[in-house]
Amino acid sequence: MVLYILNGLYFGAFLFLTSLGLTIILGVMGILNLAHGSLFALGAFMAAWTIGLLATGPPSTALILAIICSMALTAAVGFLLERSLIKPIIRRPLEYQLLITFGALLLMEDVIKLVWGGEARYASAPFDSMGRANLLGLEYPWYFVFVMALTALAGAAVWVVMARTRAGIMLRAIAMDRDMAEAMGIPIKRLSSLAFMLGASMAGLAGALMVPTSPALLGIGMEPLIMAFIVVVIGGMGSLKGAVVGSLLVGQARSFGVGFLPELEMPILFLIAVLILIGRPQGMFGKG
Amino acid sequence: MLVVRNLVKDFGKMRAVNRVSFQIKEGEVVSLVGPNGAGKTTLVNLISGHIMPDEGEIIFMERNITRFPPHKRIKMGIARNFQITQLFPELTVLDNVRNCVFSIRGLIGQFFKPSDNYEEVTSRAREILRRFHLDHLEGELPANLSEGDKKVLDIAMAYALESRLLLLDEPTSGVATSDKFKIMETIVKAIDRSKMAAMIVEHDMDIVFDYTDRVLVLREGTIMADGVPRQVMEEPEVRATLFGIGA
Amino acid sequence: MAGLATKRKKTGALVLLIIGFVLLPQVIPSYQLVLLESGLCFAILGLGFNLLLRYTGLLSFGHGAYFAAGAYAVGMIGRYAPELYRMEVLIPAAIVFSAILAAIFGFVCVRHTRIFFSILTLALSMLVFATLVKLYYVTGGSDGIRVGIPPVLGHAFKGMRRPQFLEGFYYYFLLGWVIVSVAFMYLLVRSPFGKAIQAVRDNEIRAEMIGIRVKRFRWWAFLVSGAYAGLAGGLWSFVNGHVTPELAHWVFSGEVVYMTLLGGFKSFAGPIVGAIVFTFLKLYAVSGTEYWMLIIGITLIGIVLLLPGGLVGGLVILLERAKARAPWRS
Amino acid sequence: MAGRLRRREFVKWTGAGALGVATGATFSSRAYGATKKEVPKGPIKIAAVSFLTGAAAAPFGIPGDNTFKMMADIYNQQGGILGRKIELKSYDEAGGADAQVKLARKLIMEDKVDVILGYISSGDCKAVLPLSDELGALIVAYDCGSHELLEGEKSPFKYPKYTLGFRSKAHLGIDNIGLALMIKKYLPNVKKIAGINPDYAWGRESWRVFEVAMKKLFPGIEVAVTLWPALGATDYTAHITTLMNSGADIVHSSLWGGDAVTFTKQAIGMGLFQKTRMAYSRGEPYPQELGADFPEDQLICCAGTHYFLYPPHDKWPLNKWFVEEYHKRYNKYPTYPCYHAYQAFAVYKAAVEKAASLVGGWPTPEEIAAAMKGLAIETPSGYLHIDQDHNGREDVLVGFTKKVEGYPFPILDPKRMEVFPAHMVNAPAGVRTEDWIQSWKV
Repeated sequence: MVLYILNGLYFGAFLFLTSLGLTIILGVMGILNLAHGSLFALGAFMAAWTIGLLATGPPSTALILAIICSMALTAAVGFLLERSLIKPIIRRPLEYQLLITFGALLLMEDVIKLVWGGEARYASAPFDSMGRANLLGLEYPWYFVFVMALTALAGAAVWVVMARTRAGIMLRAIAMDRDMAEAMGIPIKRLSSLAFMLGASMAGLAGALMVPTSPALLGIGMEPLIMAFIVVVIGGMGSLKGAVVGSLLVGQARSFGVGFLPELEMPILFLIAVLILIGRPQGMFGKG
Repeated sequence: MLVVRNLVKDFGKMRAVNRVSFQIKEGEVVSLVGPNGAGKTTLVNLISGHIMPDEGEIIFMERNITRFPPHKRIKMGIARNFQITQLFPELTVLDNVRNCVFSIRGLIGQFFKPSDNYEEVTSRAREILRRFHLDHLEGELPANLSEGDKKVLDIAMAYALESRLLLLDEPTSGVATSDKFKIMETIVKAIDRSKMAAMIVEHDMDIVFDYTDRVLVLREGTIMADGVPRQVMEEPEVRATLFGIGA
Repeated sequence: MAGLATKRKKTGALVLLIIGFVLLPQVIPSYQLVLLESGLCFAILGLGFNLLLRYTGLLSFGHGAYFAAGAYAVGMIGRYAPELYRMEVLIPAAIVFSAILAAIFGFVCVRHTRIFFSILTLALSMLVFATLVKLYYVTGGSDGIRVGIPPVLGHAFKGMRRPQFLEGFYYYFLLGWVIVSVAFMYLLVRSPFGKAIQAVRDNEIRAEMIGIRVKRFRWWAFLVSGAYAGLAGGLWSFVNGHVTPELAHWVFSGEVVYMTLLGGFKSFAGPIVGAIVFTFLKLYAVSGTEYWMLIIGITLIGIVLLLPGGLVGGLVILLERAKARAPWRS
Repeated sequence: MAGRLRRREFVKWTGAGALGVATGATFSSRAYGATKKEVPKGPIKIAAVSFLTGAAAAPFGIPGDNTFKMMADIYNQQGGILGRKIELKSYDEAGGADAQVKLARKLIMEDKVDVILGYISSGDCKAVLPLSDELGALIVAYDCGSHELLEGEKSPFKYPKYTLGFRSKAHLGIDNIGLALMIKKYLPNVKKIAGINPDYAWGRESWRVFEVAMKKLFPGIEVAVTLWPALGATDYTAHITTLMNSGADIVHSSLWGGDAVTFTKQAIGMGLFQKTRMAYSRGEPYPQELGADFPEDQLICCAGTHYFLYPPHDKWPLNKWFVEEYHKRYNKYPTYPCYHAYQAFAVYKAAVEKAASLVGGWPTPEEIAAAMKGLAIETPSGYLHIDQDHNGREDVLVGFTKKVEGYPFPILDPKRMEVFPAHMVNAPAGVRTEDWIQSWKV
């Protein structure tokens, strides 16, 4: 039982990191970024590549460096995306906004292929080397514990940024009412880029953390995107609290779903999402 | 024809309409006056069914329509315009009006014959446009109309619903004074006194005096006076409320 | 009179176009023809989709679900009721089945607009996708279902290979359906109902205040749109010969949006042009290079940024430029 | 000409008349220019379709594709087939069943290839093989396992299912029956089994055959749980925990490619192998993939007798040659996809030459198919026989992993290696595998 909860938390960690970016961008810019999964993939490939380069050294340092590189890269790419593609269409109708991120998704998939080739990239050294922890009589891989801890840390950091810093408060203001914020002279352009970079780097982190347990593949970003999407829908668009609660909920739902309803592990999540959408289209913590 | 009893509408803590009761008979043209935020538009919204009241009831043609959805009320003959003109920007002037005619004729759901092939409806729509002096603009999009014409079109659409009770929310606001009376003339001409009535939200006292038989004065959601304009306007309390002088 | 003249011109052009399509099989190779048939199916889908986007102002990001519904209606009948596996049963079944699904989903969706509507449609289609994938023993899971050549009015195409079927009878059968769908949609959007949903799109409040029942009309539009998608799916299943859950995946729905904007959703013909162009573009991108996503993605971004009117929109602009340069002609 | 014919055909149809066979002939001649009775000058166009990208590329697609290239090169050095040079083109199997249907249609109708040798995924095979008869082109499935691919709805069924569709190997029956027989022999007191299989044809059918066989061999055996992760899943923790709690003595898995690697790694990390024993129906490549980490004493099946150490090189030089040739070119030992690729290519070559010797000149697809039926050839892993149902028949090799000096990864313990002959693991033509197993007397 405890193991199921742990697995749920572990899976939830990835959900949280990916959905965080999605929800921030949705909240601040009102855009559903379909390319978000590709940022996850980018992080994964970058990390796999770095770890591969540092294969000779100690895995732990390789992992740390990989994480840093992935986050830096995805942040940079996020910045480029925002400036080159999102900014021009921010005032355009919905269909254009959704389509351009769709285009970005297709684009990035192939760019990744161009850079790193089509084959799967394994980089499991950190995971293999860490071994198992003994928590309250249960054997559980240290690496998974590490992932959860780091995620908690990242979540806390983002919360501090959003709640305590000026930038964060202004971001929340934009999320609440873009025009008002603009009228108040908040530098929307710069903050939008910031939000995008923040979200992107979180996706990159998630990708980097996944790589030691599962190879980096083409199209690896599709599942995280859909999962994050479900989380955002459940938690509420643009709500950090929603991202937390949503990912915890979905993580547990999947873990126990696999354990006790193996035939429905996927549909059940969408069912939850749809039911919540019907009742509260803005999600649990979203605003109308 | 219209009976309103103890109507109440709250927005959160703020009570916009407070136990309002009044009547309107066939052939009457009633004006509704009062300072901003007195609840005039809210009252129009309640009667037209745009919003539902918290308490009280609305009886129209001997039927309790308090909970009726808008489309039912419109069928029964309650039509309204909007203070800020509400048009269909991507449809031509003709279609703006024609939609109303289709709606009231119960043809709006027809999906096989192009609108243009409904001669009878189209000619009716044209006739209305003529009546409101918009016939020369029938092919235009609303965006290309002057403010005054937009206003008139908005009213023409309400009229096109062949209503028995016409609710006009500031039909002349934002229109050059010179046009105001032209608009009112057309409206009043359009109202067939034998079976129609109108309730007009208005700020301009001249219009209240010249065109309406009765005036309701609204303040903070309650009716403070009801009667013949000239007499009511004598009451100092009313003058105080409306013009902030005397008393 | 000028109006009448242009009208005559238009009808003339239309007749020529139809004749052209009828003669096409004689000129283009069978493989291109089969591709074109795919494109025509997507054209019907696009028409239905655009009824929501252009005329009702609702962006569905899950239209694949109804396309899949039509395609699977065919597949499932073939699998579980072979005795009913006849064209005259299958096509109506595809339409009805998807219409029912659209009726149910639509009932939920039309209560929302803007991005909420899009996300809800997306989630619902993914629910369909996940279900199709998971119910392996019922739906064949991710393997999908084969679709054979059905008999038509008792005439079985014995020993005929699919390309023959597709180049012969089926092409004209499909063409017939396309013409009917286009004609019906053309009438629909000009009918009182069509004007009404446009009114709803333009100004919900006013629409309600002239007695239009906003949600119900949206629902009807959704229903028709879904039925179109279903018809398209049914017709397409015979062209492809194989249906898979991918049809209900949001990526396919995204491609539908893409096709429509590629052609230009502001114009009636846009989705049709877009669908056909997209089909060829994609297949030749896919078979031409392993980096086809790059090509599709870049074209997509280009269209959105540089040609928001789509191909048809761009064409119109060009024509007007030409007219402007040669005033005596118009 | 064909155009006019088609017009007549159309007119005829609208006249609700029946269609003549003539059109059929004109069609095939139009589409394929299948020449009669003399060997054309141009090269033979062969399309090889395998996963070149994604999780299945490294362990399956690339080795298979390498082998196709290697054999094309070798055959061309020997002067091609009937003197015609072989023009081999590789295509990516990625994109799912639908994408593959589209690709195959293009290869046949537009590029007019002589034969498609391909497909690793059972889903793709099931989608594409029917195109053989639909489009009138020869398709040889080389690696996919679905046993329903060429079996009918119920026994006895009419065969062959497709005139022009073949599979140059045995289906997944041999792996899972082989595993069951192996368990019966070495672990006779198994009480509880569980399964984790990918959620599509391959996984579902693998489990079904294994389950039926186990229930037949171990009456009253208990199935603890069966899990169906999606193809390409990245997180198996929940599945692994479920398996660890299931108390199963043996966990059957047909996971393959990246999925098998990912699952095994996470399973090692979470300590699954301390709790139970895995039985991989297609495990042969993974010890090489995972290296020393791969746990010992796990059941591994080789999808036939395809193993770089079997048949023993002294007894079967062809395997020695194959292993060395492949290792020379690609500096890796051949895995079973390599053997499968060899089989497909060799079967096609042999069939063409046999047909040619019968009809004289270059044979039509139909004639090649007729020659391929009943063909028996030598392959690096022993004898291969293509039966009347167009499906290959092979022996199967099963073993336990063991760490041995001289190899950086566990190999199959030579002392506990079993080869079950074809007749013990393949159903005869016309009988469904499940029904055949049910008919055993135990």
